[in-house]
Amino acid sequence: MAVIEIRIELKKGVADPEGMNTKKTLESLGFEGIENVRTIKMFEVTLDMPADKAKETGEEMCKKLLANPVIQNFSINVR
Amino acid sequence: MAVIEIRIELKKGVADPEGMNTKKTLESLGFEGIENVRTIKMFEVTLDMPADKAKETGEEMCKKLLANPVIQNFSINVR
Amino acid sequence: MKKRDVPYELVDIDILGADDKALNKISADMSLSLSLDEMKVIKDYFVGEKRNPTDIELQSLGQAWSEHCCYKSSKPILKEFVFGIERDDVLSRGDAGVMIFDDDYGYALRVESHNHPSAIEPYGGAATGIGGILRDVVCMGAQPIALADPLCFGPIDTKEEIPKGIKHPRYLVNGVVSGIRDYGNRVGIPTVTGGFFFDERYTGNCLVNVGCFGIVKRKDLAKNFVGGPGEVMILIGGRTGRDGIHGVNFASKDLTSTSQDDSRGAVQLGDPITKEPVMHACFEVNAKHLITGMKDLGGGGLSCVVGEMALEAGCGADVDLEKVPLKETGLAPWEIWVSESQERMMCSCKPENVDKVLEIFDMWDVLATPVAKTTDTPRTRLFWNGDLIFDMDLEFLTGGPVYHRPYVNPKVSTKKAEKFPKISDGNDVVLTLLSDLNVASKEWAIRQYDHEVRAATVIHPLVGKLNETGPGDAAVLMPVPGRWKGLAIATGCNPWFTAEDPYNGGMASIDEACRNLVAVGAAPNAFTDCLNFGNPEKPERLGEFREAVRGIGEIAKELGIPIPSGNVSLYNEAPGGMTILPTPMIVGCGLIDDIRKAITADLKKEGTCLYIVGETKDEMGASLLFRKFGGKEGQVPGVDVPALKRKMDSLLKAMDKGLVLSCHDCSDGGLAVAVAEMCISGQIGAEIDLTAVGDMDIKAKLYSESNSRWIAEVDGKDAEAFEKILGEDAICIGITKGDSLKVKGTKIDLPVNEMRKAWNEPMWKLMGGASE
Amino acid sequence: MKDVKVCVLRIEGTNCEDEMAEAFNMVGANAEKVHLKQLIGKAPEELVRDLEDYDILALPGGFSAGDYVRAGAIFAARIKASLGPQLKRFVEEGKPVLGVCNGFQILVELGLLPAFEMTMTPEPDAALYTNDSARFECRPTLLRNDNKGKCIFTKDVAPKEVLMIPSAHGEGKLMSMDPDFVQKLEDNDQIVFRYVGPDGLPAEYPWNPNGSPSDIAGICNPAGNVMGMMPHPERVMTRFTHPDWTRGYTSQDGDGKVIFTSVMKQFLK
Ligand SMILES: Nc1ncnc2c1ncn2[C@@H]1O[C@H](COP(=O)(O)OP(=O)(O)O)[C@@H](O)[C@H]1O
Ligand SMILES: [Mg+2]
Repeated sequence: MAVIEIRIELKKGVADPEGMNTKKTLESLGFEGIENVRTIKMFEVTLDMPADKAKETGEEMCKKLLANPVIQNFSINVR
Repeated sequence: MAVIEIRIELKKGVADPEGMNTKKTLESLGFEGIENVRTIKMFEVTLDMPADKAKETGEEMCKKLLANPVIQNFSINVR
Repeated sequence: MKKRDVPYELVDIDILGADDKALNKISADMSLSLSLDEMKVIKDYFVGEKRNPTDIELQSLGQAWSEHCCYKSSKPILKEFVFGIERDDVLSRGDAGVMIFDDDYGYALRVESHNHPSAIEPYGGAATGIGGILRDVVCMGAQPIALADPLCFGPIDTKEEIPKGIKHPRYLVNGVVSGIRDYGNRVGIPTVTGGFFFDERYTGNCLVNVGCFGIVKRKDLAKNFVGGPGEVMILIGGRTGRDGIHGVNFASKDLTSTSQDDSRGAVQLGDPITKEPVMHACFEVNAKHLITGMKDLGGGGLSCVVGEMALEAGCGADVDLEKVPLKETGLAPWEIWVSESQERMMCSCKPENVDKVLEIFDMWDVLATPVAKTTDTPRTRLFWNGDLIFDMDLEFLTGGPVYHRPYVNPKVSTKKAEKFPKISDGNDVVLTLLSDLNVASKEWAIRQYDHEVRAATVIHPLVGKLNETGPGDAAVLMPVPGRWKGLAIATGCNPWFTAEDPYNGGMASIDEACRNLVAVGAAPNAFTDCLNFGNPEKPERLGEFREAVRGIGEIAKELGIPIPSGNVSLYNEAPGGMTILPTPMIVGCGLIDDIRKAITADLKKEGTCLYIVGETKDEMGASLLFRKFGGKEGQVPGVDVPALKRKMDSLLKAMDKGLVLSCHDCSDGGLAVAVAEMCISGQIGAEIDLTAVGDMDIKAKLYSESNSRWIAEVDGKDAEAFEKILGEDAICIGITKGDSLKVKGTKIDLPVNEMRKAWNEPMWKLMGGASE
Repeated sequence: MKDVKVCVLRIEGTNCEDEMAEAFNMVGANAEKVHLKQLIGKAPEELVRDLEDYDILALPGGFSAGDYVRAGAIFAARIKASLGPQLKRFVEEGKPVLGVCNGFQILVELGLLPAFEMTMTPEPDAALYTNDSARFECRPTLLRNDNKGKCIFTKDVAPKEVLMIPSAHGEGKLMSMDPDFVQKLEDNDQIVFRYVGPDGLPAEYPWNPNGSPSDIAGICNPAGNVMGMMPHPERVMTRFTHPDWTRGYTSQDGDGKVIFTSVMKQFLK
């Protein structure tokens, strides 16, 4: 059994409207000194297989479904 | 300058429709051995302050806006 | 308490040997929310049965006897005033009401509250509210065609410290709107009308009322009960889990500062993408007449639905509880029985149709499992792998107690004690009223909702020039493709009137719903209501409730308009005991024969005549002007029902003849705000002269909120014909002209753009985002 | 005219299929709502369908599979895994494929749009990304026909004609990391609709509701038979679902109808 964390984030240079919106709202609540907010999406996937195989599977999952290579990068972390 | 990662996940026992739907699709794409898929939301916040203060600020942000203690847990990681 | 020696969790509760103290302790320990008297009645029942109950039996009673499920405090009052307004075109009073739409179709209507879950978890609470009300319409066999969402919150611009355990109104508004958006948009049902009411008294207990409307072929109208004994009951949709346990008990008591932590189990997220195929599959089995009955799982979960479906047909049911598909293992039988997990429905069918029914659900990838059989004795029996663990008389179980609780009639606001506030006679008053959050544009929320999906929205929530719109009165839908017949939907409620004078407030809520419907050219046809009030165990609160319901019942009866469905939500009190404004939320449905004759509120051109229809009286009590500028007391507007009827008929007649260019009802802020809003949506000014309106102070003429009034725009060439139909009910008050609103005898001279800005920006500014 | 069969494809969460089918039926086609399972043999025998038997494929709007993961991604992945070759053949035969809103997102995720190099790219070449406002936007939009004649869905629309077709989406910003993206579309005559302001000038928010670069609202493939657009033509088949029809109108037809009559034209021969 392996648990992998798939982390999907926007490529550098792609604006993040949700992050910007969150930043604005935080500022309106009185938070100061916020330089930037970026949103990241993660999937925690529990797989019935050894760790190395799980990492490979995670990569396949990103290519087939979880990430759009035009705007997103992914990385996988085996726990 | 500090960069914090705020990680927000559903509490145990709270159903995760997005995770369930993603699991189903991955299976229909031929992936096998998936025990579970959970979705996690992360915010990467860059703050103009020292690291310890940043962690505190992140906690405040979660309490005031980003997380709902009824259904979500949060954790903060200073990079 | 004794754990039974079986390989699953089952406990026998010693009630036979329990004294009062022990009975109270049982109720508290098991979170039953049953009173001592109720526990005593239950004890007597089991004395008769000569045995102790199991935990699952007691839990089931706790659900069935909650205020939410059995209306124990409200039922006598509802019976006295609102039930039984009969009319031949009421097709059903089931989970949703169903009325005749045309020769072939009926339309369904229902509104419900999801207040307490939303106060704790606004996103999930509101979303599951939408999910629940959709199911009420689906189980009539009706395709949902529209959603409505009247909402009440504390002021989002409050600068005050929010008490502990309460969430900031801005956070709640954002969460609730997001929840409705994400659920409604994802299931593809347009949210076409609603409302926002802001007042301090909602800060600790927001109100989330949700309505749903559907269309059904009359020959496919479904029943919400089984066909008879020997049938199979099939559980459909989502799996059952620990989520949503004790939701109904939670809804049947006041919120406390620890509700947040205590009530976690009652809060869920909702799953529209499970729901969407469930709807398709349910329509298919229903249209093929493969099922005998259908009902949704809402409050009380399985424990309520099984008994209610069986008993209504004089049957009972034997349930194999272990067959219920679960989200996780290890649930105790009682948890399965009372869980309120979302997205579930129950249907019943003849044994020979089971396979066909299951095949259809399988095609839609929807889980469907036969779990029970109906019997010819009105008892529910539950089995766990063959062991009998529950055996109760259904009349006793679902009957529940009824209370005639004590009430006192509230003191009402009077003209005699009135204190008129000091105000200027210039622009600032109009601008202040336009930018009050209760009047200001709700575009921030409206545009997040898909209000056009299904391609049947004829009159939209915002009207006027593209992306320069103003407020509409009622939404109009064209539910049957290829037919011009329309269904109009509008909300009505004035909680401030109701607080100062509950009877007149109840009447005014119906009056407003009627005004909104007539303003678009639709004849009011039916109402549904959601009655949100405080703790009925307090005589003042129950008095408010009773008077408001009396007002609603009397006006509906006199208008001859039925209320085929509704919902009551009591115990709306915040931590610390602050009670909400009494809020009888009315949603009205109207019919229009040809939607091409529908009318909107935006002024259409310059040089036309403006009329006020209906009498303006010196009724300033609880008006927006008084609330805003510190007025006190005053007469709360009443309704002259025969006059309302007459005005509706003649206005609709004039509209049908094509004599009305635009029309808008007068509500918050009175005549002044109504005309200003028409200017804003039409981008046209007006010159107003109120001399003919009677002999009151001009300020009362401008800002009184007398009921049963509309502003109508009429082309000069049609003025004579219009006046002939309306008679003395219409008074000409000016013309459309230029790009400012001017009122003779005052200093009001306001550019339309300035009014637009005042009206348009407040909510955008507070909630974030760019306005039009 | 021969019976023109339209496959309106759906899965769970697709929710504009009723009006999409109705729109095609209104212009004389014979539209059928078909679940993906019916095309891949995972249905009772009498419900099994073959994509090849249809003349037009329409991908309606909605939130297929909840738009979880990414708008359109799940539906696209499932189509690709189970129906890829048939779909490619369908497109190569020149049969019309229309994607509206979620349907457009699916076409992009499938690689059927913009499809510069081949019929169906193995990976997406573009993305429909979160609106600049970060909100779902339901509002009227004005679209100018900027196609020069390649797209078969705008044959009946005059060049530069402006249509009112409403938008309702949260993820409609057409993005690519290729700096020449818009130019390439332009060169191939793949741009179909641009958002414009009420005066015909370049659209600023809210007239461009999502911040799409160059105000692009809809594009077609190089062959012109596959079109995707964010706004919903099927919602304005009659004038009376336009948001401002009470302010006057000349025709009872809505502005969306012409897109459907255009595509039907080629079956009139
Ligand atoms: N205020 C009311 N006015 C009219 N009908 C009502 C009212 N409150 C409840 N009803 C009707 O009583 C019935 C039971 O209501 P409820 O218990 O809320 O339904 P459900 O079991 O679907 O939750 C429904 O048919 C509902 O429409
Ligand atoms: Mg119900």
